[in-house]
Amino acid sequence: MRKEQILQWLQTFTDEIERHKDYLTELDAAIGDADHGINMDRGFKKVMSQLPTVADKDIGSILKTVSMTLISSVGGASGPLYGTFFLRASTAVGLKQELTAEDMRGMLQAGLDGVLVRGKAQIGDKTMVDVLSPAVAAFDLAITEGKQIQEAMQQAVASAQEGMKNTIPMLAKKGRASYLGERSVGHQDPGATSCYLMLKSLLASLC
Amino acid sequence: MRKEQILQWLQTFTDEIERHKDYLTELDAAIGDADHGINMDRGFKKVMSQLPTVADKDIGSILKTVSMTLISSVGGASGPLYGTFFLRASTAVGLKQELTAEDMRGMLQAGLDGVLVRGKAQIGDKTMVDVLSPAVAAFDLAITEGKQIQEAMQQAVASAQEGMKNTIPMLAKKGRASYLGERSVGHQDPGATSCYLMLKSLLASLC
Amino acid sequence: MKKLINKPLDFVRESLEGMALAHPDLIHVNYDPAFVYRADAPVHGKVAIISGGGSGHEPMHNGFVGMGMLDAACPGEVFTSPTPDQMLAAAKKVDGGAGILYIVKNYSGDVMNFEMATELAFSEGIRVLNILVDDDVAVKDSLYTQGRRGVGTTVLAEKICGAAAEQGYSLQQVADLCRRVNLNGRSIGMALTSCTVPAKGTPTFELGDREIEMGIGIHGEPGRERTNIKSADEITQILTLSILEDSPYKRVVREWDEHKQEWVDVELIDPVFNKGDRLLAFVNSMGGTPLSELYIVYRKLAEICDQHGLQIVRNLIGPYITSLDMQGCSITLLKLDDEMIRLWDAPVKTANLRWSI
Amino acid sequence: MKKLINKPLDFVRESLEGMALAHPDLIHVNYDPAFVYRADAPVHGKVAIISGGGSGHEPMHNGFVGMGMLDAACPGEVFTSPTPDQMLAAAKKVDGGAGILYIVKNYSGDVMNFEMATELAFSEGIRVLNILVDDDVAVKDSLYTQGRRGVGTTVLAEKICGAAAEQGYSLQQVADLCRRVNLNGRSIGMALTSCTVPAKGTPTFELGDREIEMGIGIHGEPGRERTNIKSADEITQILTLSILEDSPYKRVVREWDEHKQEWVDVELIDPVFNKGDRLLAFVNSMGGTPLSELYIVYRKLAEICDQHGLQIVRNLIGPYITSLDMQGCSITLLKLDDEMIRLWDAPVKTANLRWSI
Ligand SMILES: Nc1ncnc2c1ncn2[C@@H]1O[C@H](COP(=O)(O)OP(=O)(O)O)[C@@H](O)[C@H]1O
Ligand SMILES: Nc1ncnc2c1ncn2[C@@H]1O[C@H](COP(=O)(O)OP(=O)(O)O)[C@@H](O)[C@H]1O
Ligand SMILES: [Mg+2]
Ligand SMILES: [Mg+2]
Ligand SMILES: [Mg+2]
Ligand SMILES: [Mg+2]
Repeated sequence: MRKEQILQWLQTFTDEIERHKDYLTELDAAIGDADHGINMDRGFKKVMSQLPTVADKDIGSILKTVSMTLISSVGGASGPLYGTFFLRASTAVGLKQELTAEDMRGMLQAGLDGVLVRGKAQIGDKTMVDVLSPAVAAFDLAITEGKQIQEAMQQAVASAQEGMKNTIPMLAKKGRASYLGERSVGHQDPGATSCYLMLKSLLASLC
Repeated sequence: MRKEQILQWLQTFTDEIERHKDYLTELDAAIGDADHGINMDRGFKKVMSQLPTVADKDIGSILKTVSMTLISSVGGASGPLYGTFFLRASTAVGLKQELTAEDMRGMLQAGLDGVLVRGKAQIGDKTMVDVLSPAVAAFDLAITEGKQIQEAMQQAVASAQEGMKNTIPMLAKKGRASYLGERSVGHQDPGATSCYLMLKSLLASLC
Repeated sequence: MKKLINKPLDFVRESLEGMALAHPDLIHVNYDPAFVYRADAPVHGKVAIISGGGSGHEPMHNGFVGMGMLDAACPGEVFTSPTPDQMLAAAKKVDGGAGILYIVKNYSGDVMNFEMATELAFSEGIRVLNILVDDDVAVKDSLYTQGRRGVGTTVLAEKICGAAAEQGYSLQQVADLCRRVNLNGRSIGMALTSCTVPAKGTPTFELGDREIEMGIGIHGEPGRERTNIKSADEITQILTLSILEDSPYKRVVREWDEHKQEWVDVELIDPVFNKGDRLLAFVNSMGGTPLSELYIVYRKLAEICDQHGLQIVRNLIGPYITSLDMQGCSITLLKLDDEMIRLWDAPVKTANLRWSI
Repeated sequence: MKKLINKPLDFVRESLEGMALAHPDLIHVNYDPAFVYRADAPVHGKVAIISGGGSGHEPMHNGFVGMGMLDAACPGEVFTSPTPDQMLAAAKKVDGGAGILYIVKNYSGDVMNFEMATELAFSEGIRVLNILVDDDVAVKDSLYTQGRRGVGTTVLAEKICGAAAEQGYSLQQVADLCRRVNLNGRSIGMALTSCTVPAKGTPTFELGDREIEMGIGIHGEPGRERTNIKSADEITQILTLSILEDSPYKRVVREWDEHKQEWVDVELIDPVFNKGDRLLAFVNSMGGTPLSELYIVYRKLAEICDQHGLQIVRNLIGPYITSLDMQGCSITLLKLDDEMIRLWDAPVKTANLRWSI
């Protein structure tokens, strides 16, 4: 995966967030506080305004800028979580200008680990982890099986989508939605949804 | 007019107020603060609970009790106005047990004068004065023409009703309704309406 | 109607009971007739200040009873003037021998009831003076109305006169000061939503989803104009300019003359604001508007005053003279002099205004 | 949506600008990153106390910055946790050399952001401790949730710890005190109406004309139960008993260990209230409920505490931790000891809490 594709990914994700801003916020209104789309949109708009200053640097620097921008402009739960995802991802890839399949496996795994440490959520808690975790596992397996990056990512996105849908019947145990108890059942998790969009955008940038 | 009739008058008026409580309050909602029916109802219910203690006294004492009870339980604009009406009326009739036509003329005139001094309203200001003033004048004239009390009071009530209707097109210049300016036009004044009910009740008690 | 109340008819009494339970160190409550008075009343040798009016404007007036402000407050039913017997009983309770000042908001009911109370107090040998607050510039054509309504300046007058009384001003001095505060204070309010009177149970007036009422009264009396919702800056601009551009306001009020022992008509004229004046700026919530929005209003108000060469040297921001649950705000500007500033800064210890003690 | 705002996106900044203009003697405002800090910061040798959270709960926390309470407050977007860079910048600005205590309400966003800020501060050589407030008994099954939310006790902890810091307590002492206040405080709220977030423009949740939500969170998070409207006495009874009958609450929280230089899990258990306990009773408006109704709630609360042999020795009544324009209230009961009483009574001078100075 080349640096231009990384930049493309971030651009596509920003566009997707903008397109789904109201939808994400509505999902959050049902089981949270009605700001997830607004938060993500604010954060990634800011990211886009910062990127030109580092576009000629290495991928690690780019992802670090994404991370720092998200951390300082999103707030809420998704700010530190997405921020930590990109921070760990950045550390994992370091000074590279292009990523191998192995690099990408490391990057995604590191990002997921960061989210787990920061948020202490487990699979089944109805959070973004329910998307990220199966997606990273699927990518991992596909690469181990010798698949190409693009195909592996296709499988990751398929798992992500399944994971996102799976959050619907779940009872939330982390984040604001957890306060709803039984009433959280039947709604799709907003953070899981934005996370699915992130992976879908990543796939798109590979094509 | 006998003392029993005076008591009957107060009872009838109290009943009328209760029956028209919501109506009076609605009239006040349109051009005031939506409490005239509530105020009058509170005051006259209190009057009714006080009257037994003075029912065997003279008419002056009865009316004085009405006055004091209204003054201390109605508040707002109508409290001091009705209170002053009955206070002056009480002073005018003194220790009597029965009122002649002349006594009644004096009583009503004194009550009206009290309202004028207290409230400084003039005819045409869209207040209870627009009912009380023509009614007292009509009673006065009828008595001067030698009519019987009951007939004179019939004419007074007719004038009162006309006066009440006349408040509809008026522009309020006193009381809360005055703040409405042009917007007060087209609504019947609540105090004028309760005042008409008072005179109508007086007439009923004579029959 | 959804409110934290029990029976609507018990609203005022139960709220007073809660106050009495909450602040036994500051106030006591008499229930029949109803008035709230300083726990340490009467304060001997001090002029006593009493105000009152319909309930529903809390914390005014009950929340301002205490050291450095009111000696007693007489709460009426919701939006209904209290009665003369309340005012008289309060006067008797707090009279420290130096006389009583009744601070009266200019509404026909309040004026008439306080006038009766003044006559009653006089007939019982209690010295009483009577000052009207009539500061609401929303009321135009005051010659043809009851005159301007008493609103935000009342709170400021109670604080300033309360401090003066505490410092030993005579009855006449406190009354003169109160009149001066009133003449130098101007207010105007607006509503985003109607209030709902508990006993009525439905909103006093209807405002559309995109409508606001400029110049609203604190009982939901209509204002100057019903318009479409505007930005906070535009609203603040309109309100502030209504105050600043208001021409001198002339009217005749009735005051009790202690020497003549009768009511006399007094002609009063408000001075206008001039460049260089020092102001107290008071941004008030009508009850349902939160603090965050008041600061947005204050921000623009400060800018406009600055543009006009007016210097805000003191301010008060919060819900002080409310209209039940109404959403909206009012702005009061009071032109200060050194004496008023000194008295404003003086210690005050009441349930809802407290500093320097 | 009708509000006194300009563009929804400017809501937080403009409200801060208004605050800065209104209280230059008390606070200064930094805009990028956003935080409010004491005008006289840093106070050398004093532990600095910083709190923060989403905006929309005014006066908390900005209105509590000043002598005897907070050194700085970090406002996020409406109902959105502030970010670590705000918290770090605030810490740098107010650090008087004796360390920083972050008081954090237990919401996933706040917790994660303050944790990051703590790590950042540590890495820059600033001493920071971190205490969670998690007092909302409406949250059941806390093992399966984020744990109890931080609500009313936060205000009380800020006041009490602020006084302690002012009196020279060490960082560890202030942190221990804060943990103790949190363990002894319990809250629960209810909503009559939803709030409306400016950026969204429509109510966060729908409540029918006769419906209320018991156990509401300060961001409009749903509570325990949606029921029909009840009388103030019934509502107060339900809320109060939820607090009094709550069993000891056990949970594990993550605190920063200065010596180990890492996060450690700490198990905490709330004590229950017992006959004879002395309480601080805090009746809070959610923003749109006026003072008069709060006193009706307080009246019943005092009666129930009395019946249970609990002694209310201090109280606080008003809008202190709000949820924008939401109508409703919350009740917080804090079990006091002599030290807490002394610190509660100590002077405080902030925009929205002030006494004895
Ligand atoms: N502890 C956690 N671990 C992982 N994800 C979480 C956690 N808490 C919340 N989230 C995610 O964050 C999303 C909400 O983000 P957002 O609405 O932006 O923040 P907030 O809840 O502070 O308003 C949830 O839908 C969920 O996916
Ligand atoms: N100055 C006045 N003189 C005569 N009547 C008046 C005056 N002011 C008000 N009123 C009468 O009082 C009525 C309103 O009474 P009410 O609603 O009980 O008191 P409030 O206006 O204080 O709420 C008006 O309809 C009007 O008839
Ligand atoms: Mg959210
Ligand atoms: Mg009325
Ligand atoms: Mg009234
Ligand atoms: Mg949020």
